[in-house]
Amino acid sequence: MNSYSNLHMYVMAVPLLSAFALNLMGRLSRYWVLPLTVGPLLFSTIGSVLVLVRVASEGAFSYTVGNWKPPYGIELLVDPLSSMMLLLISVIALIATFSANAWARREFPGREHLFFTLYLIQVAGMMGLVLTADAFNLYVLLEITSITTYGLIAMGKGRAPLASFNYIILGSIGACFYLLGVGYLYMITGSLNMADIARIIGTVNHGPALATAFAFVLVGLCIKMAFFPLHGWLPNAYSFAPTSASMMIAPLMTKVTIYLIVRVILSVFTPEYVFYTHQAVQSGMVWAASAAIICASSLALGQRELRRMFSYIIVAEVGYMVGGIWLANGQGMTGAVLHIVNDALMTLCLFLAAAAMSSRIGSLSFDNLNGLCRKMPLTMSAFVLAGLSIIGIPPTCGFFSKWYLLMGGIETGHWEFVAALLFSSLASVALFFRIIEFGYLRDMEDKQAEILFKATPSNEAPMMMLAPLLVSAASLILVGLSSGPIVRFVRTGILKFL
Amino acid sequence: MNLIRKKAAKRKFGDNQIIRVSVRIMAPFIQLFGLYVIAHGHYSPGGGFQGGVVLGASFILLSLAFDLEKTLKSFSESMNAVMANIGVLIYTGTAILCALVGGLFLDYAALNSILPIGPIEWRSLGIFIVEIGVGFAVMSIMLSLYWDLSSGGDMDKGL
Amino acid sequence: MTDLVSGIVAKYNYWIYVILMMIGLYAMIGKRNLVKKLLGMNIFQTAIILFFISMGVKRGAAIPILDKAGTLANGVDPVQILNPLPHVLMLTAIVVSVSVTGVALAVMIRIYREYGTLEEDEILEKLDR
Amino acid sequence: MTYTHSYIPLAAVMISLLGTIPITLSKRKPILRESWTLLISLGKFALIASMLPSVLSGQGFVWTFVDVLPGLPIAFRVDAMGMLFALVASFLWICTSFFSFGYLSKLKKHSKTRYYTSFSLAMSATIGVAFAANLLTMYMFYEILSLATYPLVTHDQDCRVRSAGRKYLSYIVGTSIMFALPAVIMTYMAVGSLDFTPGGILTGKASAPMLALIFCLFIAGFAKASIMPFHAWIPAAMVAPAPVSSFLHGVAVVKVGVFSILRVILDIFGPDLLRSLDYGVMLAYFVSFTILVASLVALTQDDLKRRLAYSTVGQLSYIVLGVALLTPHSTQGGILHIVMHAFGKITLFFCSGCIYVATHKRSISEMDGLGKQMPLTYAAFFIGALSIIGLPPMGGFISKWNLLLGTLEANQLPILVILLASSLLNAAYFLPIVYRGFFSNGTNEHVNEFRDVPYYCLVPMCVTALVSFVLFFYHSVFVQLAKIAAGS
Repeated sequence: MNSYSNLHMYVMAVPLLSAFALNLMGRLSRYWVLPLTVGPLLFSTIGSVLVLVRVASEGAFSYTVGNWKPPYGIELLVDPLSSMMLLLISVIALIATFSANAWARREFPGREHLFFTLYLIQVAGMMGLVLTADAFNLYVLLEITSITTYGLIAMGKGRAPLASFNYIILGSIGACFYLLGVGYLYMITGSLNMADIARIIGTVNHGPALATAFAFVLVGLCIKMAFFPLHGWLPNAYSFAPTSASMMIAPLMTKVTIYLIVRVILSVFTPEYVFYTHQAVQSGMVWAASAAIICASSLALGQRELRRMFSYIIVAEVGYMVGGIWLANGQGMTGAVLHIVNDALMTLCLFLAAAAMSSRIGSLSFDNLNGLCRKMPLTMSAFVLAGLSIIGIPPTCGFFSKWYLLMGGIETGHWEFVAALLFSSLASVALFFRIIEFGYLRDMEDKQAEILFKATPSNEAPMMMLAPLLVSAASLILVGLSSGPIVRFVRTGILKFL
Repeated sequence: MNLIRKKAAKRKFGDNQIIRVSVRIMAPFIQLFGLYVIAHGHYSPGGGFQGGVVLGASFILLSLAFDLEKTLKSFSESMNAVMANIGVLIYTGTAILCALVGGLFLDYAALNSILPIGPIEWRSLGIFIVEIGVGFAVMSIMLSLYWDLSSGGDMDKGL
Repeated sequence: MTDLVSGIVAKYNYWIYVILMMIGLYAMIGKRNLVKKLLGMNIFQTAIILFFISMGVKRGAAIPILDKAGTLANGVDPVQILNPLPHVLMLTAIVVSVSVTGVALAVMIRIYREYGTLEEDEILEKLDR
Repeated sequence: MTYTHSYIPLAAVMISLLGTIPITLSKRKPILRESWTLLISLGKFALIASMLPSVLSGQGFVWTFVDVLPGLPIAFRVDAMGMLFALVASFLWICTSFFSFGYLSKLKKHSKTRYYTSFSLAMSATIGVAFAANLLTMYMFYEILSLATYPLVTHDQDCRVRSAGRKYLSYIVGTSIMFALPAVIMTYMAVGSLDFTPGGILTGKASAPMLALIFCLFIAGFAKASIMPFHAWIPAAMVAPAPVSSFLHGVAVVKVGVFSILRVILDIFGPDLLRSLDYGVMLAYFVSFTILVASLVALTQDDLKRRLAYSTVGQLSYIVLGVALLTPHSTQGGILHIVMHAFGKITLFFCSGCIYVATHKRSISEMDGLGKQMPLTYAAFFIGALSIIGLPPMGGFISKWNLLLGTLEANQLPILVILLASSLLNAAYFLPIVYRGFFSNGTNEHVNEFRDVPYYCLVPMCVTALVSFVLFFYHSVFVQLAKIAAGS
């Protein structure tokens, strides 16, 4: 027992503690908000780097809360996959915090501490989600993150409460389905510990009960992750959410849920059961994912507002990852897991860019974007970089995960998935270059420019929004170039299952 | 008909001497019972959550019988929020404290190194501390939920 | 036929939970009033809670709170103890459902302030305008 | 050829990439900005030229970055073919920079900083393709080039340009994502590596239908080579300013497409494999269709730049054709044609630019008698045209001679006939322009070449014309590089 072994718990607990400390101190003065959000997240980031280093050097380890031995106690599992997600969550939350701080000051003057209490609880909840190795705890943490998300979205103006309410209804259906699935699993195995469930499932007959359990868990998580036909809640929720909330929710929530489905497949139901016992389901899911990618990309083409367009891109990207997982081979799974990281970073960059633009021009409908490249060159460059990553141009990170996904599709002969991926790339070209065209090739009306840009010495967004945006844009290329080591690290975590 | 309705509207709901007096008498006992449930949670049925709900219910009863303004005078909103935060901080703090003194998270036996009263005793005591925190938090949250909803989000007038 | 009936009767608890769940699901999806949707959600969650609870029931058994002296004298009889875990889980699930309901109600208040109604049709009508 | 590790290839690629920073920063000081551009282009040429002697003596350079995919690093490797292309491209960049200074300031164009930055970026990508050591690196720079040139093509920002820009992107990026990327991945899955290896890496690694599929995808995927039916972007891209058209659509972008196809033919498939499958000859016939049709279409174009564009479409297919025939002389001729066509075509584009600067005219029918007012321009145009047609004493003759020898070697008389017919067509669409310039009476009497055209435009034009001429006599460096590249 050294001081190292509790590190991942501190990573998770410090944001949680500071959420409440912030709620207390924020009442006194709003100057507490910035240090009490950046500080703990910085700590978490550093801590999760150390956890990652430990996992890389010593391998995966499990942790028992309260020293109660599993399967009776609550177990946490820190393996390459979860430590990577831990780092991802803390980094993204940290980067987004700066911009969120600047935005919260505009959107909720005097109530920033309430906003950031929810924000930090959500971060802690997501960290718990990726660490837990207990099926029921997963449900609880899923609801903690969801409830905070509902709250954060409902803090917005106009249609936001309505969007949030729809999200509550659909999200609750999803969570209840998951809980029901866990109930069936508990009936079959009498255990809630993931490893224990997997062990017992291997010894009992695969009856319809197990299939029912899997179906419920799958549908539940698919609703939560906005897999295409079940995505109805997402576009409204993400595009009407307050800007300060969307930049953290949009990159992380769906991605964490996809991590959960990977975790559930790998550690609970076992890949043999999920992929090989019901082959029709396996290839059906790939077909569904292909349809999801194509439909969501087409829907994205029809949008006339930036954040709505991003929402549909997120839905399409969910299709990428679900398809990659159900390709049921190493390449597809690697691609899906790598895409979790990449897509989170890309979406972060997109939403930060949207926030930075919005800070100057307000509404983000396309007519408003004319001539923006000239006014805000740095913001737009970062935005273009994120777009290139979504399209999949090397050396940005989006290319590399797409590479693995395509390879997986070709290897298993799922050409429909390959075609869908390529179609989606082309659709993204159209999407982003349309905006670049607005930004570059049209000029802003003088009257509008005068109103929007007169008062400030610089046309760019404030430093608090611009700096995180540039950092996240740079990370796209950095992560892209280092995807070799990342994949090697991740594969140690997944390949033993496949 | 109209007259009766107007009269009824003028008179505040629950503005009734019998209710007020009986609630005033009952409230301390309800609160005492809530504390009892909290205190016994770690080795018999009960616990912080249940006790917290009972405690919260006593305050809700008060605000039902009187009105929100009066309740807020004796137990203000910011006080309530502070209570909630302190409650949460107590139980997460205990958990972290266990880790800080060298044990695992929530491993109360590790607290023995602070005050040596024996690991078994600390396990019992640790749960008790956590239950207190939970009780505080749940009570405050029940109360603020009620206040928030009953006032339509305005927090100044009740039912 | 008798098989079917006896099958239904023998597993009546599951039938009840399925029926409740369907009622809840119908209300959540089919009803146009937001409050009714929320009620549907609560019914849905209650159904699941019932499902878990009925799963943990054992005839003639009680909760595992042991009498110290009795246990020391006679030992523990597993037949008389039921698994408390589903109940405890449901306690947590209730907490979750209460918090979701709380948030949903708060959100609903904001919707009401914004649109002056909780009927979805009327809200959509106002949005179009 | 042996290879040693060196940072020079990296420096040669990165200098203009990093150079975008000082160019952007000095946007308020035009003179400083343009000096930076010039300095960077000179530095780039110097870096590349410094590697020439050792490449000629059979000593190449490599630089490898970490593996981004298993067994697939981002790496640079300087070999003879890459050297040849990089040398030409970086030299012509210097000329184009001068031309741009004159052209942009004379026409008072806006957003010059964006222009120079994108140009610099595009140059990095071009050299990146030239020096790429594997398909992944090449694909990466290929895509970067497509995107970096988009702002250049759409520089004028009006409605016409917008639709041309859309066409440009959808052809270039669309095909590379739809076709080239799957082909790259399939190659990688078949071989497990994508390194360019003389003699190819695919031999014995994939079934015949798979090979056919990969080959077709590659040919379709590199649409920058503008083999029909993927040629329509070049005429569309002629909305760009003249220096952009001259350099990018005479040299960099189109040659990058051709170069990529050459790499695939020579270093991925390998001549032996292609010969055994007969794909080479099939490709040769396929592109000869492009050669003929493009020349015929060029005849009908009245817009000078569009005529040049269709001429480019045809000439690019010469290069592919030469290499596809897979004989030593034809390969050598194809590779040499990269050089000769580059100098000839850039001269022609410069001429069209000068004419536009002086008269604001694009249509050939409006240029009657202009030769008397602009003798220098028309002389340069004549030299360039002769070089493209392939007549002595111009550089174009050398490559065409080798190509013709190659067709004889390969025993493909029909292709010989096609080449000769195409040369005739070339003459038919170029020489009338010169004829009309000198021997018709037009309405351009008020134009004065030396008054209306800046020297920054005239000098580069004369230099490239001169080089086209000189290459007829002194071409040993390029021939030697082509010989090493062709493996003979």
